[in-house]
Amino acid sequence: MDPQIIIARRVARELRSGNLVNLGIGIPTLVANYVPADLKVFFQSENGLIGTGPIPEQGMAHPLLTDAGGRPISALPGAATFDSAMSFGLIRGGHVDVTVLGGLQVDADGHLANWMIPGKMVPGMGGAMDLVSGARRVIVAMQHAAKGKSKIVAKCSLPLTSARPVDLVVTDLAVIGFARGKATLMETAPGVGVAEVMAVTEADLTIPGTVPEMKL
Amino acid sequence: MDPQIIIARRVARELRSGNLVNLGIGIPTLVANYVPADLKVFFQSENGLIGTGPIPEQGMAHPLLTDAGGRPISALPGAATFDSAMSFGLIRGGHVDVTVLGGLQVDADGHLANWMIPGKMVPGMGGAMDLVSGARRVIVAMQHAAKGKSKIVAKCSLPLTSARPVDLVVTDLAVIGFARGKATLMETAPGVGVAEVMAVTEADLTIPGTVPEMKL
Amino acid sequence: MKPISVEEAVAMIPSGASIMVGGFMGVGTPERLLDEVVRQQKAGLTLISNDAATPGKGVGKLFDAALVSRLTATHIGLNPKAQQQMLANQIAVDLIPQGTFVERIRAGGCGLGGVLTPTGVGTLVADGKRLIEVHGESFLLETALRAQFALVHAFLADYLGNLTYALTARNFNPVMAMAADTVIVTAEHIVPVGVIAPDHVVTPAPLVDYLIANG
Amino acid sequence: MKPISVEEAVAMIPSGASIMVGGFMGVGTPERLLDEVVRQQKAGLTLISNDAATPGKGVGKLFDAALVSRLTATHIGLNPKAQQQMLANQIAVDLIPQGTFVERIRAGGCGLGGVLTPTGVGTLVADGKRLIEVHGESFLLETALRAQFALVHAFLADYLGNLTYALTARNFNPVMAMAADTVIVTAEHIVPVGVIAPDHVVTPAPLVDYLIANG
Repeated sequence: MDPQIIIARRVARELRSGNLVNLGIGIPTLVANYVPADLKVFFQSENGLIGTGPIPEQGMAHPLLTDAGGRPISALPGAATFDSAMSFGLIRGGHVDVTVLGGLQVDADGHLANWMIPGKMVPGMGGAMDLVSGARRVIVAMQHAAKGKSKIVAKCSLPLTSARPVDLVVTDLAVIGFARGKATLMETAPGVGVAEVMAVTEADLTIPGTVPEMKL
Repeated sequence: MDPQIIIARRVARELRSGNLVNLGIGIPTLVANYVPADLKVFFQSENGLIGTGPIPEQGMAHPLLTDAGGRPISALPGAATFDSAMSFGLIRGGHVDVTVLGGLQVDADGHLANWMIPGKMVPGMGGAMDLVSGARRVIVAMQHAAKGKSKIVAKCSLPLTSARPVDLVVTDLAVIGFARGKATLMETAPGVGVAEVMAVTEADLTIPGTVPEMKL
Repeated sequence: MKPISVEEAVAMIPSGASIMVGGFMGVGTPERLLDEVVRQQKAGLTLISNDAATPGKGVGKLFDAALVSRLTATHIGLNPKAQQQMLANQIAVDLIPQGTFVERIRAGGCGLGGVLTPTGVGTLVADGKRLIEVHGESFLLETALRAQFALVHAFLADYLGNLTYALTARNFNPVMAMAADTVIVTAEHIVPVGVIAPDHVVTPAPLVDYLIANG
Repeated sequence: MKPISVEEAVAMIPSGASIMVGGFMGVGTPERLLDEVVRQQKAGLTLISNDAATPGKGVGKLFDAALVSRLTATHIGLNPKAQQQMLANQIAVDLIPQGTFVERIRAGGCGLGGVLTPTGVGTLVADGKRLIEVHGESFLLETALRAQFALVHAFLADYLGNLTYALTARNFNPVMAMAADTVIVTAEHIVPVGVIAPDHVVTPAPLVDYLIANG
């Protein structure tokens, strides 16, 4: 299975009926494709919409209905639109149950860095800092390693997105939680062993007695 | 002429086309009756309405359309309703051009006391403190004296409504401004002499060379 | 959002709870919920409400039944019973400016620690509060306000819980619907999904925990 | 509100002015006003805008024409020209979190000195800012943001200046319409008074100084 699809499918299993969910760009966006049809999840687009729907049919797109990247989307029946003050009131105020974000690094304490690489990539943090500070649950969806280097690090070398630790990291190899504040291997991807995960992880991982395989 | 009508008519002359105006309860409410029909003034009711209209015809009142005292009102074409955060955003943010409020005391420095009499009247300040802090222009509309005592005092003995001085006081006897921060007699009511005003005013008044009579 | 009977909804509120109640002089107040609070005699309440309405109307019913032990409000001058109970020290009352009241609740609902307001600087309201200077101007630090329950009255609610409000009955309802652990709503009309256009929704469905069902 | 031509409206804006421009990635941006700003070559602008859009679209046009000298935004990663101009120090850029951005503008429009936000505590964003503790929790003090001009795009405007917005084109427009000395609006449709129901008005007429007339 494609690594991105493993991640998206596993993250989708974290969502519950009635949840208000905000998906970041990249892999997180894919999560919406794997939510079971009977699960009533509200997706928020932080540019001012709850109830985002799929990409419109040919010829149906409206220029004033877009996602946070400016791309046409649709809205489901029961959608609500609002201004940016409300949108971030929802985010900062703890009304977003789950946010799924991409990551550059997550460290052993659960700190996330995902918004800049000094001297290289300085796009601005957009809504990421508010999402990590305010959402009830923060899930990072990212590849376990990039260019052979672990993205689960001992200590973030890149600027942090928030002082608040994330709740869960889902990669193509593993699910990592932060029970008692320390990175803990919760699950491994299908066909991936604990030793294999440890070998490609820079951070020290707490390994429980049993580490089940991801259900997808 | 009834003293209250003198005050209301004189205050009405302070309003300009396009002004957003908030009228307090009591004498200020009467001001709306004396605005010329060709003057397009927006009246705000701080419970969430711009475009307040007259008391509805018999049988036309709606229980969800009221003034800040809970009494039925109507709305003019082009009215707008909003929540209390917006209503006080308008007030505090300087978007209200003129507020007209009642007063218990105004002192020589223009400070207003109008919300409590310690040990006697403790209703709460409602919107008064925000209105005096935030409106562009604050006009106090009140009787010059109550029970034989001047309400234009040297120094307020009652708790202040705001540290910000008011702009104009209109009474049944006089119009008092605060040019250079000091109470100044701007106009006298029809048939009232400067000496008469000074005799019933506790505060020291600056008296300009000419003091015209109020136009009503 | 879960549809619920008014009896079940109020049964969730313990005596001594903190409740925010929407409405301005009883306009836009969830009367059915308050009637049931009185019937179930939920006492010792901490009430956060703009005013005390009038006896027999809106939150005035809670004072009629002497169920309030603490009150944060902006104006209670039109309810003599609330005044009496305050002057007899039966209720601890915190009277604050209306713009401050709504911003504190909004801050509570939007995850802000507080706001800086010019309102009240140099008055009794400033007593015991931090004064903070920004660009040479002084502001009071007013902190966020939340409650365990928000009792909200809407005009339309759809089956998902999206809400609209009517005319001056909107007032404090939308901000309170964000600032409590549990949000319980009454609506004048319950309508199918899609009846409320997305641009007209004021309180999005995920904010509503319980909607009082008809009948 | 005064109806005005787009040429006259932009002629009021001096070079070097501070302008807030509504829109999110060019959606809900007053394109006609920006085209005219470019035509009249208003340079050295201080721009307050969520993002830099993309070249050729929305505020992206201002970067195409190199008219911006200072920028406060939340994300400019999708406009390579804005990135280049920032890295070449042609523009002084202040990148701030989006929730902080909108609250600072809201504070500016609502007469608040600032707000306390948890966002950015313990990150680079906290550098040089006051940290304020409330009930044992730390917040950043983020101060109010205003501009000389707000350029706002609405969906409907009535003859008085009441505004509604459509779908995700609302975004920053309503808060910006409160936070500038002069508010200039373009609308997709200008309609008679009464076409917009009072409950649907998002920006009340008295906030609008100028509406760009059709034709």
